[in-house]
Amino acid sequence: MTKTGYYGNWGGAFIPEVLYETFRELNTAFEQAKKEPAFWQEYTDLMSTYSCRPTPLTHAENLSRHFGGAQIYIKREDLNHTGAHKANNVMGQGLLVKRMGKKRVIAETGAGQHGVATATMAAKFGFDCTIYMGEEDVMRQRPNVFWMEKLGATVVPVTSGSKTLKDAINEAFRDWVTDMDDTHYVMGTVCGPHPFPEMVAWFQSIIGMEARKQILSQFGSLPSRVFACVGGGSNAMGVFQGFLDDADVELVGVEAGGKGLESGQHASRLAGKDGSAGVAQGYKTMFLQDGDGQMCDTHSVAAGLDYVGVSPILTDLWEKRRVRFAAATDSEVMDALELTMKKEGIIPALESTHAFVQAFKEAGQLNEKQAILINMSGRGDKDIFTIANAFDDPSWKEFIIGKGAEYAA
Amino acid sequence: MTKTGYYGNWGGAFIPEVLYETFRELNTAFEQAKKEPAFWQEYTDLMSTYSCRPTPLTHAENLSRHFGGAQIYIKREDLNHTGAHKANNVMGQGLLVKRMGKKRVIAETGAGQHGVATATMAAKFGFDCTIYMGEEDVMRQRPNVFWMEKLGATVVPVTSGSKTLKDAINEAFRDWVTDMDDTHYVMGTVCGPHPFPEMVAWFQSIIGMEARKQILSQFGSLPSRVFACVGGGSNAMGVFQGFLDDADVELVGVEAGGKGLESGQHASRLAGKDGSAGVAQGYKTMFLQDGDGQMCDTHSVAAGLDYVGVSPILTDLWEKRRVRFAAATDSEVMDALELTMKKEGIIPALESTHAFVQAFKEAGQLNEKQAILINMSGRGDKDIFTIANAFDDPSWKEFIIGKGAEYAA
Amino acid sequence: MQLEEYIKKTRADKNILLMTHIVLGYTSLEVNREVIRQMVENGVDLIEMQIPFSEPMADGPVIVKANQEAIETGTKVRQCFDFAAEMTAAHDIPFLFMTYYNILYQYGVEQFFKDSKKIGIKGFIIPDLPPEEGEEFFRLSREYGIDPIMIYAPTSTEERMKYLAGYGSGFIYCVARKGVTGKQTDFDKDFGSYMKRCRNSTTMPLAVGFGISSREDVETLVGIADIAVIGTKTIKVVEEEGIDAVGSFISSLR
Amino acid sequence: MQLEEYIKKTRADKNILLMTHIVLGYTSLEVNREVIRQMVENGVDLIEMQIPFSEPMADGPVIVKANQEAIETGTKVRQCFDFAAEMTAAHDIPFLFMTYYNILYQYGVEQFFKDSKKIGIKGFIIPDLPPEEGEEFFRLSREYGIDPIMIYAPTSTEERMKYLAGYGSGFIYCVARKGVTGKQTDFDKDFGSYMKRCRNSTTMPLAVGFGISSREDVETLVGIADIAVIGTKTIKVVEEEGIDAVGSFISSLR
Ligand SMILES: Cc1ncc(COP(=O)(O)O)c(C=O)c1O
Ligand SMILES: Cc1ncc(COP(=O)(O)O)c(C=O)c1O
Repeated sequence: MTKTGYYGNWGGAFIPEVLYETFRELNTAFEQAKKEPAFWQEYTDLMSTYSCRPTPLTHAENLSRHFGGAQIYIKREDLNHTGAHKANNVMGQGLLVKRMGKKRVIAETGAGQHGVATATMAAKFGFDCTIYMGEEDVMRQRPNVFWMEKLGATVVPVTSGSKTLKDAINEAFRDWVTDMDDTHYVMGTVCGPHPFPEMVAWFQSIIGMEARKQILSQFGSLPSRVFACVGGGSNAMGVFQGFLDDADVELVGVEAGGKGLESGQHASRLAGKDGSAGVAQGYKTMFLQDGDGQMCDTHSVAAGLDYVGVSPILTDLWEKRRVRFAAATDSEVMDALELTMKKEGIIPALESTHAFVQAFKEAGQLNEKQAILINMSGRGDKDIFTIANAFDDPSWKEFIIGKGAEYAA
Repeated sequence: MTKTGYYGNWGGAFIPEVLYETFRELNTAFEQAKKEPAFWQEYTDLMSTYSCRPTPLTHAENLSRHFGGAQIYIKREDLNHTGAHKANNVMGQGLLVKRMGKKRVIAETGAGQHGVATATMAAKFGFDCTIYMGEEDVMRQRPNVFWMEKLGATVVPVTSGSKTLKDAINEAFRDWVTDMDDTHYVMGTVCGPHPFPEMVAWFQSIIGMEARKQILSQFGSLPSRVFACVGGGSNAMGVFQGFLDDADVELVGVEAGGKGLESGQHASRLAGKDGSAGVAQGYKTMFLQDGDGQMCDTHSVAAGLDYVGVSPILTDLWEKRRVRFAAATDSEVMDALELTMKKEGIIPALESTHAFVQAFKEAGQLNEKQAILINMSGRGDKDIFTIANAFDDPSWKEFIIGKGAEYAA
Repeated sequence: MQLEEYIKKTRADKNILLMTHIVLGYTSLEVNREVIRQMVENGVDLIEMQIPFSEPMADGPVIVKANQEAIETGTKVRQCFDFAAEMTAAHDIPFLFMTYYNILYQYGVEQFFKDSKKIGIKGFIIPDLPPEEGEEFFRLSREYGIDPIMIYAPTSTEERMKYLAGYGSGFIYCVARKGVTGKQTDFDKDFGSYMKRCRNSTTMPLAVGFGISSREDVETLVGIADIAVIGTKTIKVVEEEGIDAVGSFISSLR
Repeated sequence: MQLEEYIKKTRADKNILLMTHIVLGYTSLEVNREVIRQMVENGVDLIEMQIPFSEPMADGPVIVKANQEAIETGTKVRQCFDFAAEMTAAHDIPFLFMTYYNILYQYGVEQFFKDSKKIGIKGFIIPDLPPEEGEEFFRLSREYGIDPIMIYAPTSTEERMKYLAGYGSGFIYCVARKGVTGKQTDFDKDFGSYMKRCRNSTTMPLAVGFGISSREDVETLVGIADIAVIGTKTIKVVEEEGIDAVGSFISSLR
């Protein structure tokens, strides 16, 4: 009995027997790839010609001045092809799939970013592609659905459970247990059964490697704190890995506070008191669940953070107090978004804006000789329906009413 | 009488007297900046930390194989901050504005890309910002209007004339002649009175400089042909400047063929027979006008190409046969867009797709030892309303009808 | 332990045994009670009772929906135990719990064994718990004498099957095909060689499940397997024809 | 040439002259005809007729709309010439063409001068043609004896004004303020020093336009300028009160 894929007490691979061989094969391919410097080289080459790595590090001078504390630096994952850090993971897995000789990929998606990224990768590599997406997310992220389809993917709305990300994951697994020979499941975040957390973290580590180099060269020393939003935890793990060995760099994960940690309507597994240890979706971590072990409905204005589980690697780092956790509420997020747009001309995704909220709360605690780094996991364009709605924008509404009437006619 | 700002027979500065001083000042500031290597350095530093320059050059292997001819390379201006090459020009002018000590910027916009870029720059530099946009373009590019407003800009819908780009330019000039002391007009393309064509071309030349280096290092030699769409001509001039001195590199500008060059519903000033020499909007070039000199209504599925004039620099290069011109129709554009999405996972803006159309027509004329380069001026996300509409996508329509009903309730 | 013995003994009189599956709390415990009564009356040999879980990853749409509705209508794990106690007391056949690992984990794994033992549950089927993750589980199953039912899949190699058999007891649950519960199974040539592999890898009785829904299916398994498992189909019978159809459906199978 | 002489002679009897502006074809040439008749009858001294252009960059909303509607209702440059010929024949005051350069450019610049000369047009006002771009234009204006009216702006330095004056003849059109046509002008201290600069830079008569709309405005200009230019206001009078109101409006100004 070998227990692999654990980070402290967390992780593992709680998979149905029918996938045993598939995981064995995947582990072998991944272990092999990790050993070959040429594979990482192929990966970075791809990312620098197809996406725009290294993504820049932007000094947010206006925000820094506004808060009168630390120098705020923003790592610009929004400038990736498809608009978020999700591209890193997906292109990396695409290279693995090519190695394994598989011809079809499936994925779950919440915000739709991972779905668009996977559909994009599938088009680029010539794979068939099916994306599972909770019906509720299909509704709130329709533009992404449109693009996935246009990129050649089949989008399957998932109607079971809470009809959000976790249910899409279940459904993707159901596809995989049916069709594993030719198909690879492109898990979108640092969750799920081993080797996914390790694999996704590895591909995303490119963020932190770049960020560390960049802040040393632009600011001259390491940041005091690094902030990242945490849905599954992939962008956070990506940037944190650049600074894990730097004991003086505080790492802060920001979860979805939804309508408040006391409201029961949030997705904070570690920042609040509502999370508890459990096993689901193939791995062991802190979940939002009831006393029987049934997963709860979560809530966030950001579809990509609206998830019951969290990376086992982050849970371990949290338990070991290497990563501190905080939560940002929906309304704090809207305020921080507005401020960031007006001050810096930058539109973070609603997910990413969670990291900005906490950074803004803490910037003033530091002085101007210190720096903090925010990982901007994606851009907010994709969220126009949600954002315009949240801002209650009258001319947007009028526009949509007009378009709707035009189509209904 | 000194005649400056001419390119062969084209260009000039046909400006009202009230702006004479403003242009003198602008010319001085620009000439000064051009002479200082430190200014260009400041510009490239800004572009590499705030946007993601150098933007990548992507080898489109699937499309190359599909057409069985030249190797197709795509210059990825879509990966700029705000999603198009417009950012280059705007950030450059922003630095000039800072130098001149002005506090307010105005701009015209067609597709909305230049408006978003300008609003972004204004936020970053702390300028007040007003954007003029034809009422028709406000309708077809509503998401961009929303973002401009959220970035802090005032968007003024222009109801005069054909309510499109040219009218927005007139309106911006009307603002400028009223308020020139504190205000800079950020012209969005290589048109308008001197020094705008030269200035915008200078800032955009960063595209061609990068592209030349990149294709030499990635492909090993120069491309046989370079394709770019031409609205005002800024992205085309940007990339062409990298290859102007390479006599063997054929440069191809692609205009909006709309419903066909014979239909009268297009925006082809140079590719078709409908253009004639004229003077408007402050400069001399080939315009789409009637025998009296009244400007015509133009048509294109791509708002950013829907313009009566064209860069005087390009008109000169066309007259000298250094740049060849072609036109792509709306329906050719939709086909090329679909193919590009499915084959490469890349979503070009409708404007940019015009360049793809012509490149696809010619790729097969060359062999696989040759390369062609397409300048992808922007990404297609912004066009979702237009694209979904053009594809007649039923679930998109259903979604919009639903949203509309929700808002109308 | 006790299940293997029971199966071998019962098989003396029958060419194949029937194991049925029900989702506790769907559509209610009252319905479960009546369905189980009819099953037992019509000769079912073993019953696996699924404690509903919100993330039934290995199940197909019919059972997924049943899990979900059972939870939504308020079925608690505690009630499942009480109901199971009532069933084991009322009926003289072995009952097993089928569920996902998180249900045990939240309950407290040892407590789960202890309480199951107390109410006479004979075996556990936990589809998301491979031996690699089950150290505590397998230790406790030996300690409490409850059979851990191991699952074979068509993708399992013979080597893997032998390894799995080393952890299990009672019988082996052979998943008839790739995929989730509830879809029809093709008993083709591949199925034959798969079952041969199963047989070669263990001396324990073999149960075959996933897609068994008719007398023909059950007949196909005679001589190949010891137990035919009827899952989704009984849920459909109840949904489509009502509770009272269960008895005749079961008796039609063999 | 001839305009300057006319203005100086006429000024002997009047403390200020009036120049009015109309957009040809708005709302129709018939309306123009009647408006001009009333203007002349009520003592207007010069009239600038704007040939409509689709891109009237230096005009404000009222005149922009007039240009646009004139074009939309089919007003052609050829018709403007015919109409102008009729006016110069009918009325004994100088008429000027105001338009943008593209109208001349398309017509053929020399042909435009030739035909204008033939029908007795005395001057041209081309707001988008600075001397730097007007080599051919200024050569032809000397050749054909049509006065090129130069424009001064509040942003013009005295040096620039002198330079401009070198190209013009007839009179100077002093734009009263920054901005486009049609908005009210504040005749403040800045205006005074601006007019002093204008006066210092040329011996030609000075016309002041942009925002002149009332007797008070005109009175303010007496002693400072030679001509008050009424532009947008007459269009508004016609739009709001009808054609017949033009005469009394004009006579009310002085
Ligand atoms: C822009 C963006 N940021 C963050 C997330 C959250 O995922 P993770 O925590 O894995 O980075 C998502 C998920 O969809 C996303 O789209
Ligand atoms: C993406 C994109 N490409 C091209 C254009 C056309 O402009 P230009 O010809 O100046 O590059 C526009 C104008 O808005 C644009 O948004």
